[in-house]
Amino acid sequence: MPGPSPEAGSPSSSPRTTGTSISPRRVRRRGAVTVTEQPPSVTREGITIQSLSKVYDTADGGEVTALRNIDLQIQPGEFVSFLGPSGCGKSTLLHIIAGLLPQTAGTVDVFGTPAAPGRQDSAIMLQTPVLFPWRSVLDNILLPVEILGLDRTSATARAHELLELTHLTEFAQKNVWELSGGMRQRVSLARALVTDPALLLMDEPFSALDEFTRERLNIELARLHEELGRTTLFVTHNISEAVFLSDRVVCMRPRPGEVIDIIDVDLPRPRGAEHLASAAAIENESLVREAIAEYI
Amino acid sequence: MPGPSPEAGSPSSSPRTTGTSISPRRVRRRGAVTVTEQPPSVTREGITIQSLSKVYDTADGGEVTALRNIDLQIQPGEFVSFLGPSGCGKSTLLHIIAGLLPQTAGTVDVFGTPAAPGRQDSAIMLQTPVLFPWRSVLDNILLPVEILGLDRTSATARAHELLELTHLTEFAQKNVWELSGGMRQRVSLARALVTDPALLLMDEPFSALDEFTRERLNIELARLHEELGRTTLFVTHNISEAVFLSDRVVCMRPRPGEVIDIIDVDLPRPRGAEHLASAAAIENESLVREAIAEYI
Amino acid sequence: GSGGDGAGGDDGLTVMLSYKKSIYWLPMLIAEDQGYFEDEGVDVQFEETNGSGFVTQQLIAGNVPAGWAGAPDAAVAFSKDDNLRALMCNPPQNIFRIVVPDDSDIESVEDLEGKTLGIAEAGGGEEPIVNASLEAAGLQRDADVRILPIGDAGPASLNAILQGQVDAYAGSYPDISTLTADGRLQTRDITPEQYNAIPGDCLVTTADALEDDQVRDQLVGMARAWARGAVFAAENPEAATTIACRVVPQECEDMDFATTYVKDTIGLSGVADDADTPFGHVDDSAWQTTFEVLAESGAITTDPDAGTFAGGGIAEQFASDYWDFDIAATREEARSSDGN
Amino acid sequence: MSTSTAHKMPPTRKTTVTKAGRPARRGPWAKVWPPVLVIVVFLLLWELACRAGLVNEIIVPPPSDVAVSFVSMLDKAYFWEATWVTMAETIAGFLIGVVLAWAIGTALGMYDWAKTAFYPIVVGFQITPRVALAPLFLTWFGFGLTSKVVMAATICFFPVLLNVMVGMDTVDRNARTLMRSLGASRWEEYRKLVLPSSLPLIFAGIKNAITLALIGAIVAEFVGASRGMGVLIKSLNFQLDVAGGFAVIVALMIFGLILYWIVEYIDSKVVFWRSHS
Amino acid sequence: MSTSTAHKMPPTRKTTVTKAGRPARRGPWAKVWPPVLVIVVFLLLWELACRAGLVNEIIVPPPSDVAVSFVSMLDKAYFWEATWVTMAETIAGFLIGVVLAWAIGTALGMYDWAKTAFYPIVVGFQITPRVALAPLFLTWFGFGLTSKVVMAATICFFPVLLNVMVGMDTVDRNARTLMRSLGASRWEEYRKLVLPSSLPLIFAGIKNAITLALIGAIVAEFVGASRGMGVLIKSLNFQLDVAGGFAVIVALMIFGLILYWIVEYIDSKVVFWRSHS
Ligand SMILES: Nc1ncnc2c1ncn2[C@@H]1O[C@H](COP(=O)(O)OP(=O)(O)OP(=O)(O)O)[C@@H](O)[C@H]1O
Ligand SMILES: Nc1ncnc2c1ncn2[C@@H]1O[C@H](COP(=O)(O)OP(=O)(O)OP(=O)(O)O)[C@@H](O)[C@H]1O
Ligand SMILES: [Mg+2]
Ligand SMILES: [Mg+2]
Repeated sequence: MPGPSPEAGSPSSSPRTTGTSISPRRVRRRGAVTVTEQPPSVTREGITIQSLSKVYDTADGGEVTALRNIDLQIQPGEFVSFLGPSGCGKSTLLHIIAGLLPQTAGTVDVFGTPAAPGRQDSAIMLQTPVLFPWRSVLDNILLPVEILGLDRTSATARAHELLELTHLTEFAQKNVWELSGGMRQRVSLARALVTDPALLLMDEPFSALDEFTRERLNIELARLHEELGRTTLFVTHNISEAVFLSDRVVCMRPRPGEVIDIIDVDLPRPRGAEHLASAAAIENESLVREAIAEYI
Repeated sequence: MPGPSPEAGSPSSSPRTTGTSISPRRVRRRGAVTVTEQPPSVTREGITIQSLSKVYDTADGGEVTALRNIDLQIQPGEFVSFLGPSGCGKSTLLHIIAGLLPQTAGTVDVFGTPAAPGRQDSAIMLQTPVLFPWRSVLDNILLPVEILGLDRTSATARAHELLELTHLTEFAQKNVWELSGGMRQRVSLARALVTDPALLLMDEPFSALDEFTRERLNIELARLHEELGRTTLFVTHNISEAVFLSDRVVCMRPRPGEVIDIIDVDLPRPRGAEHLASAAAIENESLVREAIAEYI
Repeated sequence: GSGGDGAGGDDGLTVMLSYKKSIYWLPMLIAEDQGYFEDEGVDVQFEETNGSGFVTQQLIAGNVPAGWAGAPDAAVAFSKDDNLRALMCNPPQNIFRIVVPDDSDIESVEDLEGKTLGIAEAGGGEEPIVNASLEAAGLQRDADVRILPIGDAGPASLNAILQGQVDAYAGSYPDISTLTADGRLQTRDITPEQYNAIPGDCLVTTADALEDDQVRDQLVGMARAWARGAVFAAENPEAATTIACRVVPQECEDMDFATTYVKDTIGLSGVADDADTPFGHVDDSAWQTTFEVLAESGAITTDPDAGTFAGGGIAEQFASDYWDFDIAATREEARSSDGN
Repeated sequence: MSTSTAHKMPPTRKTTVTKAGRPARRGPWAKVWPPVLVIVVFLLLWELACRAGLVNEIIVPPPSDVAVSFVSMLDKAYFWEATWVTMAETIAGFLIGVVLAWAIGTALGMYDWAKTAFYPIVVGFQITPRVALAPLFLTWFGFGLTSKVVMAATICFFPVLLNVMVGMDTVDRNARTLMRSLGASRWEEYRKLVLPSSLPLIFAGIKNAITLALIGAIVAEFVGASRGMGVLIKSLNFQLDVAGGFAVIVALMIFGLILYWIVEYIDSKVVFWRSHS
Repeated sequence: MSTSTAHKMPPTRKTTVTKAGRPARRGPWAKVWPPVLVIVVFLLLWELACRAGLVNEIIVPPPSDVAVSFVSMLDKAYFWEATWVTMAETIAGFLIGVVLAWAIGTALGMYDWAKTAFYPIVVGFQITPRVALAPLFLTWFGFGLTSKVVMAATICFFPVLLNVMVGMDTVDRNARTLMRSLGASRWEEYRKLVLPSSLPLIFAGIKNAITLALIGAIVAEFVGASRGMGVLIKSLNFQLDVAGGFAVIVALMIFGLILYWIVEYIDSKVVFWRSHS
């Protein structure tokens, strides 16, 4: 496959500098393509979504427009959150970017190729954690490793690190039906992270977690992001989480699913616990809240 | 069945006065039985949990203590939230109170009878929304009505009210696989509410919802609670939500699951949007946060 | 319900057949078609089965008053229950044959040593005769001669014979007529002479049933009508064929086959050659042979008395009771019939 | 084409990934012509093999002969009578077997004591070759249609029973918990949860059953009957009318397929949520 | 007892609700004695019916006679030879049928074009009564074991095929999406998701298959064989040794049950997650 090398999203090409620029930029662009400084030819490096629409045929013969005319340009290494009310098409968008759903119109290019499932350099964490009951927790985490044919020994070490990160070390050999809801979600998170993907698509990864675990994992995720420079698309309902983690927050509204606003977050990187409830963060949060509230 | 009449949890017998008492009480009791003013004989009216333990046998022959020595007294009409890290036994506790899991030791009395499943006067909303794909959204909501043999016409009217409340009116006749994750959760919520149960057990009912929908539903739930005086046990990871809704917040810690603290919330009732980010609420929230943080 | 305890009376008579309605039962087909049973005032209900075993079991169980069963099966049944009685046989001669292809160098059963003998069915009526023939020839089953069930007449058995998978074949005469009908195969009969007397299917009832005059009268009436059918067929085979093909059209897809089948059936009935002996009559000695054959082949382990079963005057008396009709009139009727 | 141009296709292009790998609907003919094609090719090869003498004609007649026999048979009253008999046996046996299996399977799946006590007996009964019990059947059910109906019913009983039981086993645990929390009686739980969610499996059992019922009826006719398509096949074979025998078999296939597709159609209509569970 | 006292039981009492309605484990005997009891009662009633003359001995012999025959048969070499033959046919047919059904079912379930083109043919083949094709089988596979093995294999083929296909249909959609997102090839998706999640159904098919294989072998022996338990039953029936015939049937049941329980045991070990899915 002539796909991009895994380094496509490496820190060197990361535009994180935008986020860490000292002068706070608060450009609000309504439902428009994010114009970047780079010429169009370079867009091959990131994710380019153009006039994307998705219409579901419903069982009663009708149609539901889940996404309408989405234009979006995501730089490699960027962390972008998607916020919006339930049913506004966030999961649908992530599925389309992952190549798991066909769009109705428009194009989606990921690292220079049209969206397609099974990219070695990407991983998606679905909204409901799908775990296989015939596999132990550890083996569930190692599933992508087996399928991508990666080295199992080093992957196992990595899986154990992730188990520790998600506080599941003692559950490595347990059956999945012995886990609580939040634990399952964490296993699913570990599975998405185990292959070190350059593109990470996460659909409400922390919704079943308590505030403290969530905060800890947020901090870890920020750290990992800054270390590894993965392009990350992150669906969440938690505004502070979105602000804390993201370079940009995409706000959406439902029926039809449209981008109503894109907020550039002006928190410096690297981010740590001290940014969690910082004045800057709270200011950003209220900006986001405002943007969304306008449409509700 | 010689169970209590549905009026057992009616506002007249509600001790909500405790919550609305003017002098703020902040009695912190560590892992202890909540001693109430009422003599023990009256405990038949509420929920009495005594020395409750739950040990799961694991598949590898070991044991997991999910709950240890829980003592709790919940007054009829009280709104109690359960907070605690993932895996601390919240779902287990709710299942036991609903009579869906056998305890290993201790007793649970609900309105004067030992916990048992299928009480007409109670409803549980599980952590994962279980919807039947062969039923439309509306018919899923009406399932409890059918099983309890209630009047379908008036129940349908009620179901439509709930659909409106959960912003799902236009989805009444849709198939469940056409819903987003958050929509499914809302259907599950509507189903739990449709029979107007005196005891409501809810396991993270709003985890998949955006902040605005969540807030709106929180306000609605508070209003309904104040109108109908249902005894409500509410699992959540959201501290502000817990504070806003509850008379008391039970904080738990994991492995083994134990009650570490019970916080009386001193927000006045009736509660509305104005209490959401009020100083009093924030003060209460930090109390809860403190209580939990101590154990993490 | 059971097979019906139609012990005569107003309910009519239930009689079991060991084989489906077919040209094999030609006299019965004709009697039915020509209304002979009504003439005799018997209301008979024939129950078709697929094997003599079914018939003898039901007889012993007392579920039916009478039935037609192959002579070997009937004899075995008698060895289990000496209450059974055989009254007449259709046909009264051996229906089982051992044959070899015309060009085979096998001349007799003795020559089968080291060869393979195909039979129609394991546990079928030909087996006792095969066993006894081998025994008489001093051959041991399996050790000296391989016995291979290849089915009754049909593509598989024809192919097996033509391909030389078996060197000889034992089956009933309809099997042989079928296999030879289209001329691809010509056969030579090597059945030892002494077994020709073994009868085909016999009308078996119980001593108890015979005590009941009403049942006995019905049986006599049935036998008379049956015998009239046999006489009719022997007199006018063409009309008999027409009648048979009307009753069982599926056996007349190939008219050559049907004609041969009818011809062989009439030939075995013995009516054409000898009008003095009642149709269906079997000698005591024939029964003696039957029992011996069965004892030799191991199917009978006790020592039943053939005389009690089929002799002792019962069969004689029965024969004289039904063979009293106007044979000439029946023949005349047959001659003038075109079968329609 | 170079990779670089491949990556720069005009923005109006649509990806053509199909949902869950299912092909787009292409009208009813798309489902009809492939099997027809396969069958036609198969028949052609068969015909050629016969003409070339590769296949022994005594055993396998050429399809053209079978077709001729088949057409001429359609005129015969005995053919339609046999068809009627066999179909009546099959359908009656099928209905009885399925209803019994459903009822008993449900009872065994619902009550553990019933399963413990009776399941081994049911299996034992299934294991017992029905053909060997033919004398019993004859005694109990007479010589007519009934014994064949019983044979057909008993042979199609077990697959349905087994699938009914497995279906009850594979019901989602959370859904069961929900029903228990609502205080649903066993019967309500069965009707509103277990039955619908095991319908795909039950239908698999039923589809098995319709084919087995036909086989059972034919076997019963082979073992002992005077009427029906089994008897017809036997007597045509007996006359070495091989083409005729095959023609009846073809007729059997056609009628069997019709019954099968009826069941399949009902399945697809009833379990409308299948691909979304 | 009045309700008021019932509500005031001492606090040490434990509720005895069982998990998901399953009974507590009571040792292996709890699974053994109920069927044994049922069988014993059944045999007693049967014996009594025979003694009282309600059932005729020539059709149904009393169990005591069958037991005597059975015991005396255990000494006979011919009995063991027949058993060996039939079991060999059954097991060989079973294995061939299951493996083929699995392979073909998987192919049909995986490739829609294969299903469209070949499924009607498979159903048509299943519908065709194998007994009617016996002449074909005998010609192609000879008069020995092989033709019986083929008969057993073809009759146990379809239930497995059908359950394999339904199993593939009922795989969780989200899980499929996950596998697709990982870029699993069809084969990997099959091996790591579809196969395990359809195992409960496949095993139901296999359990069907083992019983049908035995039936198929016996039917084939009835139609034309020189050795095996079917032949033994037939020749004992010819001798009107009904008790002997039943003894062989009992032996068949026992061997069949053993095979069945082996499959069931493997099922329970392999699909350890069954009650938790
Ligand atoms: N069936 C089971 N077998 C064994 N252990 C179990 C089982 N169910 C739950 N547990 C264990 O019991 C503990 C409590 O689980 P529970 O589901 O009650 O947690 P929870 O508080 O609801 O967590 P979450 O917030 O993640 O939903 C966990 O450690 C879990 O691993
Ligand atoms: N298979 C489907 N068929 C028809 N409509 C669908 C289907 N899947 C989703 N939809 C509709 O598309 C819209 C967007 O759904 P989606 O799951 O993307 O929402 P979401 O933003 O992820 O919501 P949530 O936050 O609740 O998960 C919804 O209105 C939903 O009803
Ligand atoms: Mg979603
Ligand atoms: Mg939980």
